[in-house]
Amino acid sequence: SEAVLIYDISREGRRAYAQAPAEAPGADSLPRRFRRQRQPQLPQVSELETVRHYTRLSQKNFSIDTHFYPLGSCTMKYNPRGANNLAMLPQFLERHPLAPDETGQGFLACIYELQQDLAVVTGMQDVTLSVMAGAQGEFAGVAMIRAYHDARGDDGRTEILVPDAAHGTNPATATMCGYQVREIPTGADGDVDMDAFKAAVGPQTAGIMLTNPSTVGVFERRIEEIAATVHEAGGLLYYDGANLNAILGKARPGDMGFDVIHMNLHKTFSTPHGGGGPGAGAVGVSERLLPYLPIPRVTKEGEHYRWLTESDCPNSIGRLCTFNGNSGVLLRAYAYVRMLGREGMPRVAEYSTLNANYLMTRLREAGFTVAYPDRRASHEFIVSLKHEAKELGANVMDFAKRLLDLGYHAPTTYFPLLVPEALLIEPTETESKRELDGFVDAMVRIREEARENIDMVKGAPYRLPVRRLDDVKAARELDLRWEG
Amino acid sequence: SEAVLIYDISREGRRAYAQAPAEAPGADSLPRRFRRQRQPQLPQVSELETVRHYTRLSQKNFSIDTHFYPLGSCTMKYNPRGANNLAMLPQFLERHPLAPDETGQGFLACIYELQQDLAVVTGMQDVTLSVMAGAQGEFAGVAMIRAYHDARGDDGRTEILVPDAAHGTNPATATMCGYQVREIPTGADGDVDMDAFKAAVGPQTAGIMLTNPSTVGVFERRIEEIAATVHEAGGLLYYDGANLNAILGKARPGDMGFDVIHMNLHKTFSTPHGGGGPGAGAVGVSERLLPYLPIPRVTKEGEHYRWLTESDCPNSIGRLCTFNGNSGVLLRAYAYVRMLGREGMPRVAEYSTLNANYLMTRLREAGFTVAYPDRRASHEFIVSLKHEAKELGANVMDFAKRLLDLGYHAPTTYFPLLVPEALLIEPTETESKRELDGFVDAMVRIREEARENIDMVKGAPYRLPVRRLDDVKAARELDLRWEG
Amino acid sequence: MPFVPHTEQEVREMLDAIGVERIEDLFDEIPESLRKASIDAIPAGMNEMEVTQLMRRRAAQDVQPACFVGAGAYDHHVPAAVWEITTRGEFYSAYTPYQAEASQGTLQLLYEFQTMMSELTGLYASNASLYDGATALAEAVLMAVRANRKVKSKRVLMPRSVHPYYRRVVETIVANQGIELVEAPLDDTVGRIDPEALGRFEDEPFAAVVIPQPNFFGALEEVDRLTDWAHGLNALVIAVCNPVALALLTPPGEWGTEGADIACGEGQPLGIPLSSGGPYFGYMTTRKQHVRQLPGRIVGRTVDADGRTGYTLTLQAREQHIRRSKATSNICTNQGLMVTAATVHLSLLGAEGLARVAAVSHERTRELVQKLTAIDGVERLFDGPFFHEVPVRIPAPAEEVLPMLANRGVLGGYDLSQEFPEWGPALLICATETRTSEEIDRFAAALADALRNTGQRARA
Amino acid sequence: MPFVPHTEQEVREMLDAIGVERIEDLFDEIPESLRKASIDAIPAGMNEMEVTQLMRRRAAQDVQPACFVGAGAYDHHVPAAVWEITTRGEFYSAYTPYQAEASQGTLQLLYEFQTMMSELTGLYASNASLYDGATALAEAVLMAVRANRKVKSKRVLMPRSVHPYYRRVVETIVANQGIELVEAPLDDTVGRIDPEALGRFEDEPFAAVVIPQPNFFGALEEVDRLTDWAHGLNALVIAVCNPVALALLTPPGEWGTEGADIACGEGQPLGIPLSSGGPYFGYMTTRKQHVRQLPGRIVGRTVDADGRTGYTLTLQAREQHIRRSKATSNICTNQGLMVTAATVHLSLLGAEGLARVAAVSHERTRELVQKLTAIDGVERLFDGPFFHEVPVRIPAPAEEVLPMLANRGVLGGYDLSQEFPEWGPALLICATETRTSEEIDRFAAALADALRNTGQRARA
Repeated sequence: SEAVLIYDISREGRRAYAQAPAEAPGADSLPRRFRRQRQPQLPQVSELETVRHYTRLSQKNFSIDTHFYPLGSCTMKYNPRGANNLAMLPQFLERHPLAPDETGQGFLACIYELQQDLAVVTGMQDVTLSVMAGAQGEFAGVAMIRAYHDARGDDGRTEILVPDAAHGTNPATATMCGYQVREIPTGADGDVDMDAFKAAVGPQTAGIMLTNPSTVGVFERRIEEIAATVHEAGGLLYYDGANLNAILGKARPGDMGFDVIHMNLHKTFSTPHGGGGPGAGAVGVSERLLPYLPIPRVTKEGEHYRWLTESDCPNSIGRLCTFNGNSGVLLRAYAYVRMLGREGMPRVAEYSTLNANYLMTRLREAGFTVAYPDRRASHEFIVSLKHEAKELGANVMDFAKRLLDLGYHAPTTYFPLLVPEALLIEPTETESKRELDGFVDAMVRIREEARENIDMVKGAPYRLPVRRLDDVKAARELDLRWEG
Repeated sequence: SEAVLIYDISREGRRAYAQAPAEAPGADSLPRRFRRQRQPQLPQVSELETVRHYTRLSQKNFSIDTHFYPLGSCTMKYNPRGANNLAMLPQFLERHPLAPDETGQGFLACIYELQQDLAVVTGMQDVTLSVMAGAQGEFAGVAMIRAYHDARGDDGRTEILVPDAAHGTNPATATMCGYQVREIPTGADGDVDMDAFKAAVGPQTAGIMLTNPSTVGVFERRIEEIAATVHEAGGLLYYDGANLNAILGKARPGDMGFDVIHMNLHKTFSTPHGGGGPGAGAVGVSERLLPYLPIPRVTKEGEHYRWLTESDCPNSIGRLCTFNGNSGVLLRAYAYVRMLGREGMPRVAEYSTLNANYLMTRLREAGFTVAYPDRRASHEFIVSLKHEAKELGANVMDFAKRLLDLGYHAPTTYFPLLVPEALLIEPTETESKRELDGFVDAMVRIREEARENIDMVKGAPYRLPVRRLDDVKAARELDLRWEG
Repeated sequence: MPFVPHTEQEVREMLDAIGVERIEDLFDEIPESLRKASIDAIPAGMNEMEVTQLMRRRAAQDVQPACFVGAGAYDHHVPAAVWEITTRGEFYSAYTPYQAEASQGTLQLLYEFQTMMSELTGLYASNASLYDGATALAEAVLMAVRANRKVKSKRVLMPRSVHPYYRRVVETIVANQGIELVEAPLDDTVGRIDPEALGRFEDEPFAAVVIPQPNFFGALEEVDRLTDWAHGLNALVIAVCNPVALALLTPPGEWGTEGADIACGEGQPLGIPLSSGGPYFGYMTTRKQHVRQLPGRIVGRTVDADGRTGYTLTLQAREQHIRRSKATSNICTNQGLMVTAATVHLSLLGAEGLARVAAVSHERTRELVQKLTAIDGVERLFDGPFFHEVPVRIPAPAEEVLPMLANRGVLGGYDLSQEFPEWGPALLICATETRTSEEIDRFAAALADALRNTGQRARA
Repeated sequence: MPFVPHTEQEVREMLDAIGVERIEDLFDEIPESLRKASIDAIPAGMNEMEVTQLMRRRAAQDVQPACFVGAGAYDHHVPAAVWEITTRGEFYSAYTPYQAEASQGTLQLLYEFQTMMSELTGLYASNASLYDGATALAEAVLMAVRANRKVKSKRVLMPRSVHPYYRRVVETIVANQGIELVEAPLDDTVGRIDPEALGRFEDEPFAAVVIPQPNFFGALEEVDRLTDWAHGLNALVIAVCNPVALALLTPPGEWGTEGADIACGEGQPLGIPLSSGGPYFGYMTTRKQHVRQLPGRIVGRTVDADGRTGYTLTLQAREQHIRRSKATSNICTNQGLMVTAATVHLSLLGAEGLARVAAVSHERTRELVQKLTAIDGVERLFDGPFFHEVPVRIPAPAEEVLPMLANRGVLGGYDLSQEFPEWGPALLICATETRTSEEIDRFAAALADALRNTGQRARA
């Protein structure tokens, strides 16, 4: 009875009467051949039942508001409640996307200023916010690189370079844009293997996609040399902003030589992850990619704000969303940026980096293996549990599940792939030393438990709504919907 | 570590920086002798820590939004989320209580209409909403009865009659108004013992306080005779609206002969109980008590709404709140009343009564002892666990605590006092048959468990954040605040 | 049927189980003569969408000028997190924590609240709230009369510097209990109690002396002297304080040699929206020795069957559901949700944040006073230190000036002449940290214009 | 330091533990040449109160006329409970449910959502959302090209009755993958695809045919004939549907003899505020046989180690974090929070409620059309059945008329001549259940006046 579905509560003929029109016109003016013969099976429940069901369900989630959530590469930091409130002001919520610019100058002013501030903090020429997620930002970036080469008639460039440690979205995106992916290995020190990189660059190189700091949690020290090499070969540089939090206000992708960048506003700019989204994947460009920016974006003419669309931007790669992007997310990011201000931005980088290095030090001193012990951590770092897996039989998944029992969301597991038994740990700047110390204690305790009773650890979790789930069964015996 | 206090998280020097002014003026213009020498110990925590702490704390509560909560006499029904939203519209929240009436006509219109509708549904002449809780409503009512007698120079009336089953607030209120309390026994059928009642009425009777349906869950059938008797003796009748839900729109206290009534808007009109309040104790009166109504209340003059205050109502018993009553609660009640409308009101009575009678029937058939088996239940009824206590050793408290384990809030326990091992059960109209059936199953299961393992039942609860708490220690070794 | 979940089939099954034909049969014990409730005058029901349209239209009618009125309710910033947490269903839709094990969220929060109020007031024991500031004072008066074992008087000294509405509410509530409220006069030059002038009250005993800080006029009373004077007469001292001011001011528990005995007041400034006057909450704290006289709910820390820490309502023997006609008070429902908000609010601000709010409010009020008194004919009514409220004399009737200010988007203060006509036209003005310099300038400009206009009209 | 909790002492302790002097030292691997980020152009930080004042001022600038624009985003009533639940921290601040055991709330909700979308569309398998309607269609096109095993073509028939912005987004996304979008023409008398006119497309194979229902103009397509025609060519059928309309209309899974193969569209009408265009969510469902080609997250039901029911992300092998350059799509983040809202919304409405919303919207639009076409020179552009949107021809340029309507508080429709200049001045108008008869009358009166004025100007 723990996992009652809303459909289990449903009873034929029940309704939340306050929530639908009292009238039930027959819609007889719609010819019968267009009308469905059987009503869809939607839940038939009262308002109280709905509220109770979903309130209870919500309590089965871990979240930032309830737990430390050091999910590497995801920047799970505090989502200010003020930003939520302000984005949900009735005037903002009720504005139709096609309402004339004149009726939404207040909204447009916020969007415009956010574009400006993001351009400044990344060192880019301009920014568009009408990109709905990081992966879309990547797509826009690579599509612009392609448009740039195409416009110059430079059509022999068929390859995009991607480090082997990159997020899976990078190669997937390059493929979507019609490019071949060429993987560049990571060196032992965590930086790109420069020999392999240089060997890979050539006239066939359209560009390179990099995250800096990289997914292994270190800053790519020879980024300027990389940029020069790629540019020299006629290629362009794409910056995956997944880790922008680590350098926000301290170093700028534009200064490093990147031509295009996407930012995950739901990471660095603290809009909520919402159980999987929505995000917003702002895209910034250098001068040379400016003509290709996706539309729409906001411009200011005198004191008037307006959307730039197709006719203003004839060379744009086009439109990536039905309307204007995830405005509600953007307003949250705007509120956050205003609260941070220029002083607050570098502090994001400073304290997220401090937290990561402190946590890395504590875990190393507690006997855990850090993947790149000679490097500074960026805002995240990797612990490899290969020893624990080999000697105690407790692998990354076991630690992850047992951490849940102890009140901590697990870090990212088994990523990046090149480090065995990797835990990618990102504490973010909004967590206190107390939480970090508690996390170290939990890791140490689990190792201790594994020594004493490995079966107990492998059986975790015990204190959650369910025990370990059978993923294989889920994929083999597909059950994707309730069927009564 | 389960019950971490916000003070345990606190660290010297920590702050939620976005929440206070950046400036910290010295306030040197305040002479030193007025200034405190040591800052108070308030928590020093971040915004995330605050949100996380109180979000987690909230999850330790049972509530309507999470559990069936059949707390007799408290009318724990669904609190419409729409009412909450609408009462929190910025214009309503930001209005200063002393802002001129001209700037708040929209707000005042809502309050006025609510006064009107409550007067209609109770059959009273007029209603004031500036009374902040049921107990205050009682106070206002008895104070008006006193003012009425005083105004007539009828000063020999020293007694208020109160049934022995009445809420404790009734006698406490009569005392606060300077009256002697005379208890009237309840007859075996649950009605007032008419002989005792008639013997008690006399020239010393200022009035009688009644709840109808009464606290034993039955309708006082001879209410008209009671009213006639009291009126004949020169006394007045006070209606405690705690159980108004049971007859809403079906029968009116005004028609029964009552002179004054208070309504608990947080019960009958579905404003939230909020962990103990705020409530609102609207007071309605018949013609003869009209001059004595507490101030302020809203009147309509032409198309203009305004507050009636001291100068308009020279005979008023006066002011019971600093400003105008619990406006935010009133707006919630207003939204609810508008959604119910005239058709919806009697349905409240009908379905809350249906639920109570069904649940009473099911429990009786399941072998539990109902206190007044020959009577209709009103919207609530009493189960006596005297057999279970005697034969199985499982008393009301044991059932209550074990119910919590099974996911049901306990009914009201040990009240009314005149029924041994009483459980006062009020399901309300917003609960479904499914919840009622589940509750019956839980009661039956607990009795079964008690037969099999009484110690287990007496040890309940087991699944809550704490096990049974030591109330005696709490009262003996008073620990009312954290002391570091 | 809004909010009624029953399907027709369920109703049928339930009626069958009960053994009646129709729902109406369940009401057959109500005399026929009474089953005729005529409620046609109530409008027909609306769905949520329609009510939303209606109430939004109503809300849109109401204008929001820049608020320079205080007089007992203050326009402070409330962090968004406060009400997002407070309206979570688990807080919003729970009731009084009678079943402690199922209410540890509310109970622990109340224990934390009690600690915070204890710290702010410097007194050990706090209750879990009362209705509002005025009723809290009324309860404090009743409590003091009960608690004072040295003086069996029913007289209480109530200065004129206490909020006039508070005085009136106290009068309403204690009137029938034989308690006499004796008015203490004001020093008209400083707008506060003159300790020197109290000598004439020393002949008859008082159960208690009420001391506001800051007082209704925003002025700071000589609380140390007053407290010692009252204690010299064996009266208990009831402090009435703005809790935000207490971030800066000496807590009542430290007033004079021994400290006040009871502190109470309006909790609204701690995260509660103005909301046309409520719901707010009253707070009350006292010394440990008087805790059993404290009205309202009180939470205590204890242990469970496994020895684990937990929280529960305690000292319930004082309450009316047990003591009935001998109860400490008839108070039952309190303002739990408001206290939830205040607790979250105080956690977010902390002592430093609250002190800044207080100090900035004080500074803004100084700026306001300076800019208004630069206008010809506008001057402070009293000298002496103030917190964030000040009465100013204006050279035209307030009831003429205030609407002119309202037309310029300014709620220009409380019209003091309503309650204190003896001082002529005067406004009690207030600025909190939420008022900007631009708004203060707007107020000053609007006031100057209004006075010019009324002056011209007077001359014409 | 907003949102940074560190105390000075903690920073000291942490630096000591790390073994560096200053925080700056932690950045010593960044080349000196790059450590000079110049961000002075960003304004100084503000506290929450100041940002609140700023954004409220901004919001207050924006006017809210009565909205008669649809064109892909619809002004339906959203029950208050929807967003009160959705913004609960446990939903709002969680991430993608990678740790299934700690995410059963989100996962079960998604499973329920998948069931609801499956029911609405009549197709078995739903994903857990895509970004919005247009990108959902783009993903559907990519999916169809992958999934069609009978036809190895990369051509897709895309009618002109599909939302022009959708068509453009699809073009942007599929352009680099060699997919050709072939435009199918409209029947200009009825504003929908003419099944008769499709014969000329039968020579070359299509991987898929896109069929909107209702289409961009609110008209109902002959979906049964079109589906059967497409299947006759071995093309897959992609349905693009307004999910509210599906409460009344034949679900794609039942179109023609075999039903559509993929359904997708914009989820906004299911409880998502207009919000200037987002965040919304795209939905997509398909037959069971194509589920492994479905992009995005999918939740499956399974059991835990004790055999208890639980929910988990499944078929992750399709996704880019495993498949990398061979992934089904690069989609990663989806619109989880919007789906949370939609799921709560659909629970509150149920099939009957949703059907009423659809039917009342249809009725209101009929009323609107009737009142507007009563005006001289205003007439429907097309005959034929419509859902809740209709193009009307007006006798004056829309860009002149619309601002005049806006001045009267009416957002008077979408200016069709922007995308379809061939039809002359025309407005695509829409009414949902939230538009009142009073507003419709206001629109009609304002339009009549506007046309009179432009007419006079034209004559002058």
